[in-house]
Amino acid sequence: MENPYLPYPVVIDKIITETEDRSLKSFRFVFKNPGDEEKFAYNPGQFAELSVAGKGEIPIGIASSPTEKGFVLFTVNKVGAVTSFLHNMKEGDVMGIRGPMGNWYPWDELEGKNVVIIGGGFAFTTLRSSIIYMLHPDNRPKFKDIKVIYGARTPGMLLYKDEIEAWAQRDDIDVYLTVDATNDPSWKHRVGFVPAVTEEVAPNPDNTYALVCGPPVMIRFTQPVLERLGFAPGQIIMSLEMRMKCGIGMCGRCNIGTEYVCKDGPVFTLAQLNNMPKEY
Amino acid sequence: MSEKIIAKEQFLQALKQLSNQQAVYAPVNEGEFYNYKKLEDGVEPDFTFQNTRLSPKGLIQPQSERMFEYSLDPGDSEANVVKEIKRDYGPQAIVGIRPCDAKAIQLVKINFDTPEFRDPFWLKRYEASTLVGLACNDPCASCFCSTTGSGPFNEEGLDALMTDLGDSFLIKSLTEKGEAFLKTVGAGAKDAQAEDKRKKEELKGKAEEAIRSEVPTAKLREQDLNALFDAPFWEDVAFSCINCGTCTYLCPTCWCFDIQDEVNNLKGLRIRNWDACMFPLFTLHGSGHNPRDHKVQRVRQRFMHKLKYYVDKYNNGVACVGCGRCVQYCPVNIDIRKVFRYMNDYEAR
Amino acid sequence: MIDYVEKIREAARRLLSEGKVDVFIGFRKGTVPMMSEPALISDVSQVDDLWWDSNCGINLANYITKRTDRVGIVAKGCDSRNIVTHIVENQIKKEQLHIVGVPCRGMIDRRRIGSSVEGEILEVTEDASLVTVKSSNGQKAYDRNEFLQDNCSICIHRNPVIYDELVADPVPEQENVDRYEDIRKIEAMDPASKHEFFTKLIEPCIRCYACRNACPQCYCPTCFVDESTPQWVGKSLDPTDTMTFHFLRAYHLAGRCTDCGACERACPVSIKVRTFTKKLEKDALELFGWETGMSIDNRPPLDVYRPDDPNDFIK
Amino acid sequence: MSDWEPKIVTFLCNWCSYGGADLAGVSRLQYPPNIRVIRVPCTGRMSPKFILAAFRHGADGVWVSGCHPGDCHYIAGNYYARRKFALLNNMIEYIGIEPGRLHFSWVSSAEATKFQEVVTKVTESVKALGPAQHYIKTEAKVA
Repeated sequence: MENPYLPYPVVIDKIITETEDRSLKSFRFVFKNPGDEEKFAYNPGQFAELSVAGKGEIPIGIASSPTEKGFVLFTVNKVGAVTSFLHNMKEGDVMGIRGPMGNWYPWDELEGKNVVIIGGGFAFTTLRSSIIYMLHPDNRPKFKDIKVIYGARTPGMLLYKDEIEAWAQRDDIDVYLTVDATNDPSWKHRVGFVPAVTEEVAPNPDNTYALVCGPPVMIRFTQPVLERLGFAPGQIIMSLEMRMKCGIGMCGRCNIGTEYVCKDGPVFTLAQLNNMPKEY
Repeated sequence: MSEKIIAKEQFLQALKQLSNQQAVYAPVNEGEFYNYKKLEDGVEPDFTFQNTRLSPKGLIQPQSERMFEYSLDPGDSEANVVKEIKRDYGPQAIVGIRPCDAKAIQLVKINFDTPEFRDPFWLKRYEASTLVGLACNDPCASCFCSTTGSGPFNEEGLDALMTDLGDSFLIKSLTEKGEAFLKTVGAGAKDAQAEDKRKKEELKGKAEEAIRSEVPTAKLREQDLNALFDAPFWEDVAFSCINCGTCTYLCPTCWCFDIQDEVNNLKGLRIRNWDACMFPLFTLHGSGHNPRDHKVQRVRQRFMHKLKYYVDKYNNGVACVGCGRCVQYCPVNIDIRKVFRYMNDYEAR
Repeated sequence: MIDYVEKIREAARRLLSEGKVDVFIGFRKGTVPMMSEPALISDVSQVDDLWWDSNCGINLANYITKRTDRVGIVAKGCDSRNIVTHIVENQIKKEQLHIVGVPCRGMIDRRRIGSSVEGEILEVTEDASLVTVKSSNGQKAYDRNEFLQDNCSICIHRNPVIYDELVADPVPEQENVDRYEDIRKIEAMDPASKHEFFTKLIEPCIRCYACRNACPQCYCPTCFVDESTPQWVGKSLDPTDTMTFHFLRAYHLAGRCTDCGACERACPVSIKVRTFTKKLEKDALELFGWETGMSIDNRPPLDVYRPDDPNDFIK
Repeated sequence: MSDWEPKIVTFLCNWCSYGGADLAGVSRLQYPPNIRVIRVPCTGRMSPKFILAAFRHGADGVWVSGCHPGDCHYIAGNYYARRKFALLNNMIEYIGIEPGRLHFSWVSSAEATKFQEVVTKVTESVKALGPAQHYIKTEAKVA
């Protein structure tokens, strides 16, 4: 019997400090045992349990794309016992990852559609995965227009800055960056909240899906904007967070009504969420 | 499969012998209450119990259970790699388990044995277990098993069922495992005669009649989930709740658990412990946000899970077997039978 | 005690209908023998739900922590002392409360009755002096004083210490009570025997925290058992962890426990958890002359000091 | 067991006893090396959790030392602490930890000699009891 609780051992290959306040770091892992990488086959939108021996496990969205081979990438916010410890680990240290877990963005359904990606703050991780995935030459023809709206509190709080700037130079993707406020004269992009920028960019809802990921306050104000623009609840796709332990629908804590966010989610359409109890 | 009659003296003797070869758990009188204990020298089974204080779920899902081990010694080439613990899931017999508790194990199995994932810890213990039931001749006043899809003589989930006929037990095997158990303890036992079987039927009829406590379940499935979720009665149900873990830890169908790491010197364990939806920490996010921050939300979760979410998700009846433990031992007398009525009979305005 | 029911209902009806309180907290008759359910009513039409008998051992002060409305509350002697403690610790304001005091003759111990009576208990009724138990083996009446909860049989504050009205004349207080006989016995043991005694005492513990949660004084937003950085105590059933929990739970009640017995009553596996708290109660009395919750004008013993406090244990 | 040496977790207040230890050091006073010092801002900062944690981690003894009554840098921290310690000291013994494992003292920053004396006394007392047996968290004793 495969033990779904047993993490794959991984080595920290690279640690990147993402934000100016150093609260977010990206960890690039390589699998210790050959063959494990194949077993860890994932889709953009899934998450995994990062497992630190002696500290515990934390569920984190996978920031790398399956089209990137040889490593997996996670961006971790420093909040509790495990993440604080993780932030002090070094390249070369050994830990574990367990997964992939949960469902993913509905890539089959998204084929032939326009995709609007709306992200805020550090919730951009699985969206990065999605963008890299869609921009891959094998995949790019499958999707029509791709628009990305991404906001953070300040320029220094944006994740994956270099990559995003590079995307902004491309003509097969439209990138709209915004910050809540800044006095940095070199900032060339927008200033304002994500919902307002969404309203301004006004993506056409026809044949379009929106992937929305961000802090609750961003979601609360972006949702009505999308609805005003004509997006139906089935076209708005979100990824939820919950406290999790097992990640496989067994330990019982992450349910919203009948659905376990770890196994039946974390990706839900707004149409699905509208039918679920408001307890998240 | 067969039915045998075995004198009690002889049966106890045979259990003792069996306990020299493998683990045997049976109800033991612990003073104020009964619990399942491993039979060994000085531990005498006592089958005159009504039911044990703790359900036998802990024999399949121990309250605390080591999952993995690891070394944190930097000198160890395998340091920080989480590893399985080699352990022997040798055969164990759970003797005297009440039909409600046996049914509960089947309800819980749905959670641990899924098409996508199988929980090896739970399943290995489950597969190593022979569940020998003891029919309830005298159900408690707070039992309501017959309206939750079980009954005092229910055979579901059991490998064998014993009936107390006074001086002897009638033991009916129901599976291969049960047959093997019967062979081991019933060497020299007689085949049950028509008279014995008649006596059992009579006891069964009496027991079923003795259960006067009942709960309505017929309308739970058709109830609108969100309407029940928003129903006004939760505030009143939850008021007295003190958010302890009594109901969940005593409940045979509560399976939730937590996973914890513990380190001693340079060796560590990953342990899983029972957890309870009554505890605020159960759902507290790292950010500080808690989707079930208030006790009314937690109380609602427990009952909705048992009587609505489970019902809707698995179409397998309610996740309550009517054992009555929570009814009797809730420190503040929150009575699930009342909540059954509230939920089943609810009419949204 | 049962004669108090109508008085309590009358008080609740009056307070609610005159708008003196927004809600009224009391007990509802239980659904199983020897149990009652704490209940909150906010409408006169619910007044007849209220109930009182000798099975109201749960401490209602537990339900007023940080309430912001005006509350009518039924209080026995111990409850009233916990209400005082709540007021002193700023968990509620005295002005918010209308306390309906209940002179208490002691709560009956359902466990003791359970283990003394043959067969399953089906119904328990009571009058001023007798408890009548109907079981599957017949019916028998007992002297209620024989079946008091341990803490009630040694209670010396049966009458509420703070109240706005009393439902009956005060009952005589018990005198010449030796409250700490059991504690002295343990104190006299050698360390190894003490260790063995306590290991055995908490052996059945399942870490459900009913003792903690039944206690009105346990209201920390995050209990030490839930703290993770650092983690003070492991969460498994390891005996040392379980002991740490009981030790720290008790210590946190130093000078705050009124020995109301709610913890012991709530324990689903019948652990005499008061064995921990009573030691602290005894020491607070002997070292600092402190009895908990006797007046809203007294600061708790660990919130004050005297220059001549015991010092001989310090080098 | 003859070469066994106790480990004694020692909490010293920043203003007095830690200074006392410092002075003992610069005065080259010899004392047993069994103490492991943790500096706390004031004995009033001591939580019983600290003391239990030390015992749980296998300390053979715990010693807490602060300013003399009346000399607290924060005016009355040690007075409050004294009440807590009185109850804690009794409670620790009550659950079966031997008298002589937990010690309290008042040592000022000028009392290097007293510091030396107390360390010696505490160490001797813990040594006489042998290694701590109870209340130590080892690998979880669970299924």
